[in-house]
Amino acid sequence: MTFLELLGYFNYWVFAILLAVGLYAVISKTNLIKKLIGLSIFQSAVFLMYITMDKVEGGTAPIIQAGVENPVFSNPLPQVLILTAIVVGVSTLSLGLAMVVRIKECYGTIEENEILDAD
Amino acid sequence: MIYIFALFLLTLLVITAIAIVRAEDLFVSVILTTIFSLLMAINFFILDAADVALTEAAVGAGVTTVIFLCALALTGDQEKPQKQGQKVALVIVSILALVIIYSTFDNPQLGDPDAPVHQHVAPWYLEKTPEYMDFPNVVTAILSSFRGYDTLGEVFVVFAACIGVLFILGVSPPRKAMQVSVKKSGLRHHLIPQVVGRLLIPFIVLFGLYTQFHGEYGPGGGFQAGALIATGVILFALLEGEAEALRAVPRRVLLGMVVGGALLYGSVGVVCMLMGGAFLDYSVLAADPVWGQQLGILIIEAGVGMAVCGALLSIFHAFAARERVS
Amino acid sequence: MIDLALDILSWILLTIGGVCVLIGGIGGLRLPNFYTRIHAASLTDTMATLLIFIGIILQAGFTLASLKLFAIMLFLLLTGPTATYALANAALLSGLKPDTGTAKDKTKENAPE
Amino acid sequence: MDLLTHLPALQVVVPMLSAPLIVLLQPRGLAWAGATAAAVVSFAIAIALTFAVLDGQTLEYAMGGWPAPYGIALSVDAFSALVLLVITGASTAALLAAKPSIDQQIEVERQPFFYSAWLLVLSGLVGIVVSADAFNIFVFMEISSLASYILIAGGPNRRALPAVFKYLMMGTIGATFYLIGVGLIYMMTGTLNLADIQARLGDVTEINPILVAAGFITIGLALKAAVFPMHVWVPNAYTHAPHMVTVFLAACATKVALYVLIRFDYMIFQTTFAEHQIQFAMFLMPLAILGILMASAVAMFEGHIKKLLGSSSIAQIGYILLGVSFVSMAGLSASAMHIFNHALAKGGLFLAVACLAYRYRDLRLSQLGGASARMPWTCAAFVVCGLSLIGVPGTAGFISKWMLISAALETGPWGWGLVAIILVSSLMAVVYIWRIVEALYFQAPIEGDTSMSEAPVQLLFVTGLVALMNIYFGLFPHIPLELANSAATLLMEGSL
Repeated sequence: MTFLELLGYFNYWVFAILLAVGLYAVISKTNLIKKLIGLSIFQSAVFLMYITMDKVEGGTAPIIQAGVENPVFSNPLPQVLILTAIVVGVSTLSLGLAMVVRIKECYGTIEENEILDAD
Repeated sequence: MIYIFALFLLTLLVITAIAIVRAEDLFVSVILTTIFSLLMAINFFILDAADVALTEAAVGAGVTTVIFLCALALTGDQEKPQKQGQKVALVIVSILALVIIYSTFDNPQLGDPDAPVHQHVAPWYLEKTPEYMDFPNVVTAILSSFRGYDTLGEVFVVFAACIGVLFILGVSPPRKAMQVSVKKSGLRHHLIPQVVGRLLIPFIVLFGLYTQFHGEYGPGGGFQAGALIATGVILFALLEGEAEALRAVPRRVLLGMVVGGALLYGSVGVVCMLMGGAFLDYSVLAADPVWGQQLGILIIEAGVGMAVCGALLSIFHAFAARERVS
Repeated sequence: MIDLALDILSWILLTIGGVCVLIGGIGGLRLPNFYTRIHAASLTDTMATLLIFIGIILQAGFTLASLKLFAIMLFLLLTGPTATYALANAALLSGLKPDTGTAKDKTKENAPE
Repeated sequence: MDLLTHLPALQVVVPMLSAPLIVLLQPRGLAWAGATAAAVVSFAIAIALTFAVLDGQTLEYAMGGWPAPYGIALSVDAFSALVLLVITGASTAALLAAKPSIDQQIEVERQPFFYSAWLLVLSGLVGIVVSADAFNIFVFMEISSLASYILIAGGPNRRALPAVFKYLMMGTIGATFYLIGVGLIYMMTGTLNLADIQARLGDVTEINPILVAAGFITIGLALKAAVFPMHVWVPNAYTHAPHMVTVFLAACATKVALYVLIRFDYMIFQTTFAEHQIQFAMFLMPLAILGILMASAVAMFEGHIKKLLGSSSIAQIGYILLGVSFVSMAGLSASAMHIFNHALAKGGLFLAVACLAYRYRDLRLSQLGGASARMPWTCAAFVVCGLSLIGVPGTAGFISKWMLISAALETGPWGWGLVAIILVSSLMAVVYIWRIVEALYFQAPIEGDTSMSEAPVQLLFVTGLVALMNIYFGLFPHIPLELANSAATLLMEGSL
């Protein structure tokens, strides 16, 4: 396998690493906001995976332009899916933050272990 | 050449992600998250996903950061150092990453035109969009018509988030009495940001409207437009004070936008049904099916824009209006 | 002939712009305290933006793209300095005093870094 | 097109579009009426769909009029009809009974948001069930999850908040895992439609990404379905949610994730992997058995009535998974049947708990003494549903337990061991249900007040009705049985 061929997988490796970094924050951090930040990295990694597969060598964004001979377009479908997924991510995040704010008000802390101790 | 650039950006992305997780000051984490989003947006752009890049920049780097900062103002921005559990987590996620990396060697390579994804469904969209919709942006065509049902779902996800935040933050904070309400005046006494803001906000909103109505021809559409306009109004709120922003666009109007946008989208579907088509089959809306598609897409994009803009602003105000309890 | 001249000019501008970004970056890393650092960063905001954009506009020629680039340049020239101002102002309000050169200030300044 | 062809779409659209309308309703009291009306309509649609598919037919619907692999398709078959009945039925029953309990737990100003979220959960869950598109399932999964976080966060106790935050974390990770799996499958096949994926997966030569996809999808959905080692969010979320929300979610929320898991495993992966049966037996069956035994054991020592029933739910998920892991006709129809019957039994039990909660602040077993004297009807309904949960002959629970046992016997030499496990866990169920009954009937009352004070008629009536249905479907089970059998046939054939 040549170096260039390996390079073709680099995006997927970054996806795997970002996924791991995000999940690590979710699992190991006790601070609830840090967990949410980790969750958003985790989701972003998936976005990267989807968008990576849409690319076609030498292609352009899938907007059809008149007068271009034999146009090559990248795949529009993963882009549509990720547009939806980004919205879902933001929605989850804002709901989670609202909960964290209420937890802070009710418990006076946003550290998970201190919350467990309080009950 | 562009791939070398992408290589650099992706490496930077990983470094930023690790820095985000390591930073103990949550404020630093949030700002780094913004940088992370921008890098991600540039990557999306390099990978030919202009619409997604626009959304990630407007939402990930714009609105999300503001909501995070509002929440941080309420919860405090220092993370407490922790003692145990990190090793186990590190082992688990390393295994996960290695499994994925191992499996990627069977994936199609980046940019391979023979990959299965480019053979089956997608070419049909590229071929049929000019015929059925007669406009150039295939992403918009799929988003609002071919897979319009997903987008309807997406609008209701946003709607759910909006009513959720209003519901959860709808109870008044305990021990409110000890707080003396400080009138939030924004950056009113700062002349320079205010003047520049006044200059820019109309253009931001204008650009939002352009994105809304030009979505069939270039990158953009209801979602990006909603997020951009919301960003403009949030900037106004930061400069002139939250009360001033609420006087311009009151809460009831915002909620009305969310509900109205969601209903507008749904009712287009129902009208299609009544006129003899399937749910969300816009072709029946006009005598000429192409016209029907264009009309339907215009209306539902407006619905998406309204709902998203209203929801993001409602969420922002719900956080911003809350007082900190210490 | 005129094309070649424009091309050379634009590359000169682009190169100087790039150097400005580099200097800004080095300054951000090397300078001793907050205020001097944002001073370095503002070089990237203004000088580099101006040079690079004019360089690209020369490359693009007299087209719609140039107009868009000009609009972006205007936008960046407006927002960059404003952001720097807001940053400095916020730092001042939150209690970070500028370094006036006396020894007493210096020890105070370096502590939180 | 006539109304019947539109039913699969209407099933989702009616509750979905009612949700924003309810936010607008003034005065606030109308929100309950509006939500209930929408739920009743969707229940009626589910019944109509059930009759349309009873003969083994599959209804298809092309959203937006676009043909299947290009547009999003909906499909309703016997299996989906069964799950639709459970979801809409549980939602209708819970909403009909809800008003007194909700008025007690949630302020009037916040109620429109609450009922609106309720309808979103409903439309999200039915949207998952009727969808035949892998990505569309994700979108509706997120609608239902986000809305159910809202419902649970409405709980009166502050402990609801950490519980729901944990649910949010695990739910989002589960959904994202599912999304990764779908992405990998899409990468290798180029399509998102389930039938199309099934048809094209056979041509895929590189099996590794598909294997990883199967892992991600199974783990992600197992997280959502609270399969044994991934169940930690369930007991707290159920305990601290408003009581009526517990009724609704305990009856159907986790089962919908299980439904998607079953569909993916049987219709997509089974046709791709040669050794799929063994993977099932090696992976899912131990989890199911461990789940049944551990969760039942936890329930035996639990002191809070809602936590106890929540643990029991995890054990019941184990039963459903056990039947699925046999990979046989009998096992699948037993599982499908148990989805239906457990919803009846657990729904009834949580309704009775809601009745108790109307009079008792503290729901720990030690505080419930003398309840049988104060609330005789409630306690009677509780006992009936409890018997159904144990699986006593004459109740609905018996049918599915019996089917599960006979399916276990068919599996060969290990069958007797499995039967023994089912019997032991049923005995454990006897123990934990008995602990509650003992508290209700034989424990000395804490306070002197033993005058009769039943729950409001509205709440009590629905509770009684569900208890009676436990007996009715124990004696005349043929409608769910027929659906379960044809569901099992469809799944074994691997047809979509």
